[in-house]
Amino acid sequence: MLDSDVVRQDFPILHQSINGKPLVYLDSAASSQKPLVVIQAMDEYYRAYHANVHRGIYQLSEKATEAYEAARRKVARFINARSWREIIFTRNATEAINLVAYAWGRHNITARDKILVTEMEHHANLVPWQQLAAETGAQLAYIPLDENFCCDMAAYEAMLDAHVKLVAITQMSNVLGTIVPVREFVARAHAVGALVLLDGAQGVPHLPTDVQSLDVDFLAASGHKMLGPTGSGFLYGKRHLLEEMPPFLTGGEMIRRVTWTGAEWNDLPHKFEAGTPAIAEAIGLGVAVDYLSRLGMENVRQHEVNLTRYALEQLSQVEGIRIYGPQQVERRGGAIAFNLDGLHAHDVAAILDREGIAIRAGHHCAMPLHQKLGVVATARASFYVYNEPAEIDRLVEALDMVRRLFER
Amino acid sequence: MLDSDVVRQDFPILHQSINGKPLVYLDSAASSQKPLVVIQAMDEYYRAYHANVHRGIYQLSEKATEAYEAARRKVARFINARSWREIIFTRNATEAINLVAYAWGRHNITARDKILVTEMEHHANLVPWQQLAAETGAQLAYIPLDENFCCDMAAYEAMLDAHVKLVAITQMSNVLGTIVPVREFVARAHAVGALVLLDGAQGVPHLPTDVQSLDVDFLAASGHKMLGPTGSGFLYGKRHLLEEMPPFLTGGEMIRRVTWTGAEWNDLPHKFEAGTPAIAEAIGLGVAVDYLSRLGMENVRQHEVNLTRYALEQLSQVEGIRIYGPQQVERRGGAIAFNLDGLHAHDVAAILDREGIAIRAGHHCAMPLHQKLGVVATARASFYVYNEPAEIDRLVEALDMVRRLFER
Amino acid sequence: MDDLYREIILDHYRNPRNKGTLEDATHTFQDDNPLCGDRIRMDLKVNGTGVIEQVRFDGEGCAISQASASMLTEMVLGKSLEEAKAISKQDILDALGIQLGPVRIKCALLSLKVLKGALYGLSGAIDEEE
Amino acid sequence: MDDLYREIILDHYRNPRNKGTLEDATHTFQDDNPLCGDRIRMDLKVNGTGVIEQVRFDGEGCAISQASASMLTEMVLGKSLEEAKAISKQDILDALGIQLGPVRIKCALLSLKVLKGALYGLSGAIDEEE
Ligand SMILES: Cc1ncc(COP(=O)(O)O)c(C=O)c1O
Ligand SMILES: Cc1ncc(COP(=O)(O)O)c(C=O)c1O
Repeated sequence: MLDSDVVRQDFPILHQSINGKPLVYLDSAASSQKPLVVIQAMDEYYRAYHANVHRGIYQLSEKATEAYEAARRKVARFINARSWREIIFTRNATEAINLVAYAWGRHNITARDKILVTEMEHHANLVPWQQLAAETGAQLAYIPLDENFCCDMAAYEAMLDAHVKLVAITQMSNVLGTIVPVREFVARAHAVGALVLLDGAQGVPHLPTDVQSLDVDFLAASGHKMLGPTGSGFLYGKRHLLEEMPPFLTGGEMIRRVTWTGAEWNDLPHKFEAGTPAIAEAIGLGVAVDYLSRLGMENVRQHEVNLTRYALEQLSQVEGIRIYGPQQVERRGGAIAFNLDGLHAHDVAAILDREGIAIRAGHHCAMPLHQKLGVVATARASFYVYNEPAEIDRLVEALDMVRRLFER
Repeated sequence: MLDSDVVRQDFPILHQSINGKPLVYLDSAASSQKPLVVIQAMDEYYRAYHANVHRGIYQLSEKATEAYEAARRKVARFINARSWREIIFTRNATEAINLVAYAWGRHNITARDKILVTEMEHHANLVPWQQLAAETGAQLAYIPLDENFCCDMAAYEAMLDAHVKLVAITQMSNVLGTIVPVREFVARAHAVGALVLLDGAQGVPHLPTDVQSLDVDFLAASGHKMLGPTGSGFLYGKRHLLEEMPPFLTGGEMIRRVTWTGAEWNDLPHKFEAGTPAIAEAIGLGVAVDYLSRLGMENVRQHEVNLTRYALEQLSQVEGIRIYGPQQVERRGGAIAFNLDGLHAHDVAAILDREGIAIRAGHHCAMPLHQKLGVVATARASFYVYNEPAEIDRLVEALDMVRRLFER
Repeated sequence: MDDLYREIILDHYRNPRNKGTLEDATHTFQDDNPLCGDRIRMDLKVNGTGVIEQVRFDGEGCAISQASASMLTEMVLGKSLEEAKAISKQDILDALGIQLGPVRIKCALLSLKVLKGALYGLSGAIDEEE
Repeated sequence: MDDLYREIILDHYRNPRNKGTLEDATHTFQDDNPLCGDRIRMDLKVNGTGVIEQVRFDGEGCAISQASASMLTEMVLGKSLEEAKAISKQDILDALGIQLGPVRIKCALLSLKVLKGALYGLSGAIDEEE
């Protein structure tokens, strides 16, 4: 079991007060905080061995290269990729998805094809496909949600045919918390010859994720949502797919040879990493992955199941609250969207901030989903390894106060 | 004047020994080292106020947003952009150039058009244009170098006609050190209606750079080569050009509104910054820019002129050395490529490393240029604010030793 | 907390002044802030001497956006067109009397943006600060 | 420094063994490392009993790449095809007897890659370590 009291010691940022009240950070779905080991690894890098990687014939550069590539292997092991060559470092999950939309999509999607996404996608896993569809004439279709905020699998099955070339789905909704049955999605997509891109921005930080057992073709994730630094994220792709794809960004590092008239590409994964990489960021992400592995992703998940169960129980006591998302903790993660009857989420978040409680309010980059929910904004509390039940109590108390303030 | 003794105190990495010898870091053209203030600013960010930016209604997020956007304004001022809206943060210079190649190039270049680059471009400012030319059928032509390793301006003029749509040139060669007469390039390009993209990866860190007086249309730069963190770089673009361009990467942050069928884009510069940005990196870059401004870019340049003059004098004494690049320090920066007669640059670099001296050896991501020079590789020493004449003495001594070793 | 949701703001939010629409508006404009879903419409009736005789706002959104719209209608009523055009961001922020972060400031200023849109008859009349 | 450029390496570099080409090679292959510009060609003459009777290398590049090629020719001469195929990366690194960083290791192993290419008659026969 994960002991959040112990874990909290590792996160310097949590030990501060906001308006004289201890900070309660409930916005990890937007970006997680970083343990000291991650911060220190980057600090150490800059103080002791920063240099550009891969081509240096001196010790700083060799050490930097080793650390950078070791981080890639850690990430590969973390999601059980077959090879480190299947991991491409990106700035964030958004860039990872765009890489696929450009380097795979622009070369494989035609006007006859269909792309499926769910109704609860984050803009990062929606707008790139809208753009691809608009450019190629392909059709983008939405797999609907059922009344329990889960994907309607019968509808999905009915939408699948030989024209479907890509199914791009989130592993876990950043609004509803809904966990998607990825294996089922993949089996059915593969049966009609479609590829599956999994948006793991929310899933990878919170759920044990094994790309071989899930059998997804692409997986995008955000390093900064899984205890890693800003500017870090990655794309996993099955090797044969990545091999077949042309490069995306071009320039240094990603070439084998350049002549006056053209270029040959470097081996994977370098083919997709043009220019000086985000070295400190990759190293930091590697340390974050070590940290999560040490906690154990099963423990991380269990901790969040416990918190989410408690939160759902407690929040449902708040007068006039409406919670969006599945009630069963097995089917959901620890991002809980809600509204207080008659109040705008912004007002709720602003008053909570005065109480030292950081939650997010808005459309959470999922405007179509909010349209479906019939609201312009929701408030969202989200949990991670460092959160504890007492913080949920503080949230609930503060929400009661919000109610009282506006009812006065 | 810049006192490198004082400056060196600010760079923790320099105070170490390699193989028992004090480190001499002469590879700043690949990536510069970072002053303590930059390292600490990022550390402080993660320890005290990390949160996702722009949409947060709580204090950590507001503080992070303010710091992130303040960094953008610092960068805008550093290069004298008209507005902070003209600065787009990227991972590196390569991404900045690719952004233009995709979002401007794919929509403005046709088979009838010509793109001009110089013979000394880094792959980052070459391969994206080769790819664009290959995709569109446009012609890519090379502005030749003269015998003094400078651009042949008469040849350039002869190449200009109404079909030229883009002139993509480096501000300073990362191999030859050659400084390009940007204003002249721009005036002539604009006269035929062509835009100019300036690759400032080497220029911006080392030369006072004023985009308004240079009148370039786009400027790409690497944060990590100008005392900033890895994962940082930026694109400057004239506002009306950026306004007209469609977005490049799509997803969260860069939209104003998303519906089931499409999206409206956010204002500049956010339109071009999809997903969670590299926040700590931008903040670090802002501090780096402050640091450089405090030193004064005129002083930085003068310091490097002095070092380069001394280095050219001293190096030319080394037996069997061949230096590639202009002899006049006014026409060049502090990246000095050379070879020792009969020796491979790799061997030179490897032996120097044993002496604690870090230089680079290879094609420096400029293979066509090396083909032109008639060599497969060069050794390169490059200077920055923390280098001093005594280090050049160490380099020269070590080169003499290399000679002796191989002549034995 | 009361420094953020001062009684006057809550009062304008709970009891908005001049809420509704005008059938015979001479100037009208609407805009929204998609980030938050705040929406404001302003209808003005300007008489022959250039004085704002009637004003109504309609909309939905957070307390800050709705309260500031309500306050703004009180500020412009009886003013000349020129006087109304001169209302600045700072005037609104002063009326609200609170410190706002970068996100909330957009909520606070949406009504002014809409007012200016109505007065100038076009959108984007006031640009974001540079 | 002598641990990197041991006398034996410098000797092979200054006085390469079996340098040149074979007119009547039965196996030949060439490859380069564009990162450094190292280039190696290997010509082998294998007799009827499958023994490597003659070997020549040609090329240019850094001392490590050329010395390792020279050493490799000595290692394979007189060996059977099977024995030659069994030569491992570690064998080369042991022969060089030095510690190499990630960039230089490619220089050191280029000749082995070329040898394997010649023996198997195809490129990419030995893959990069995963
Ligand atoms: C489900 C989901 N997908 C994608 C993203 C985008 O992640 P990033 O901002 O790191 O690109 C997010 C996070 O905002 C998310 O929650
Ligand atoms: C002239 C020039 N252009 C572009 C680049 C690419 O910069 P980055 O690796 O930061 O993308 C470099 C540096 O390697 C350079 O020297």
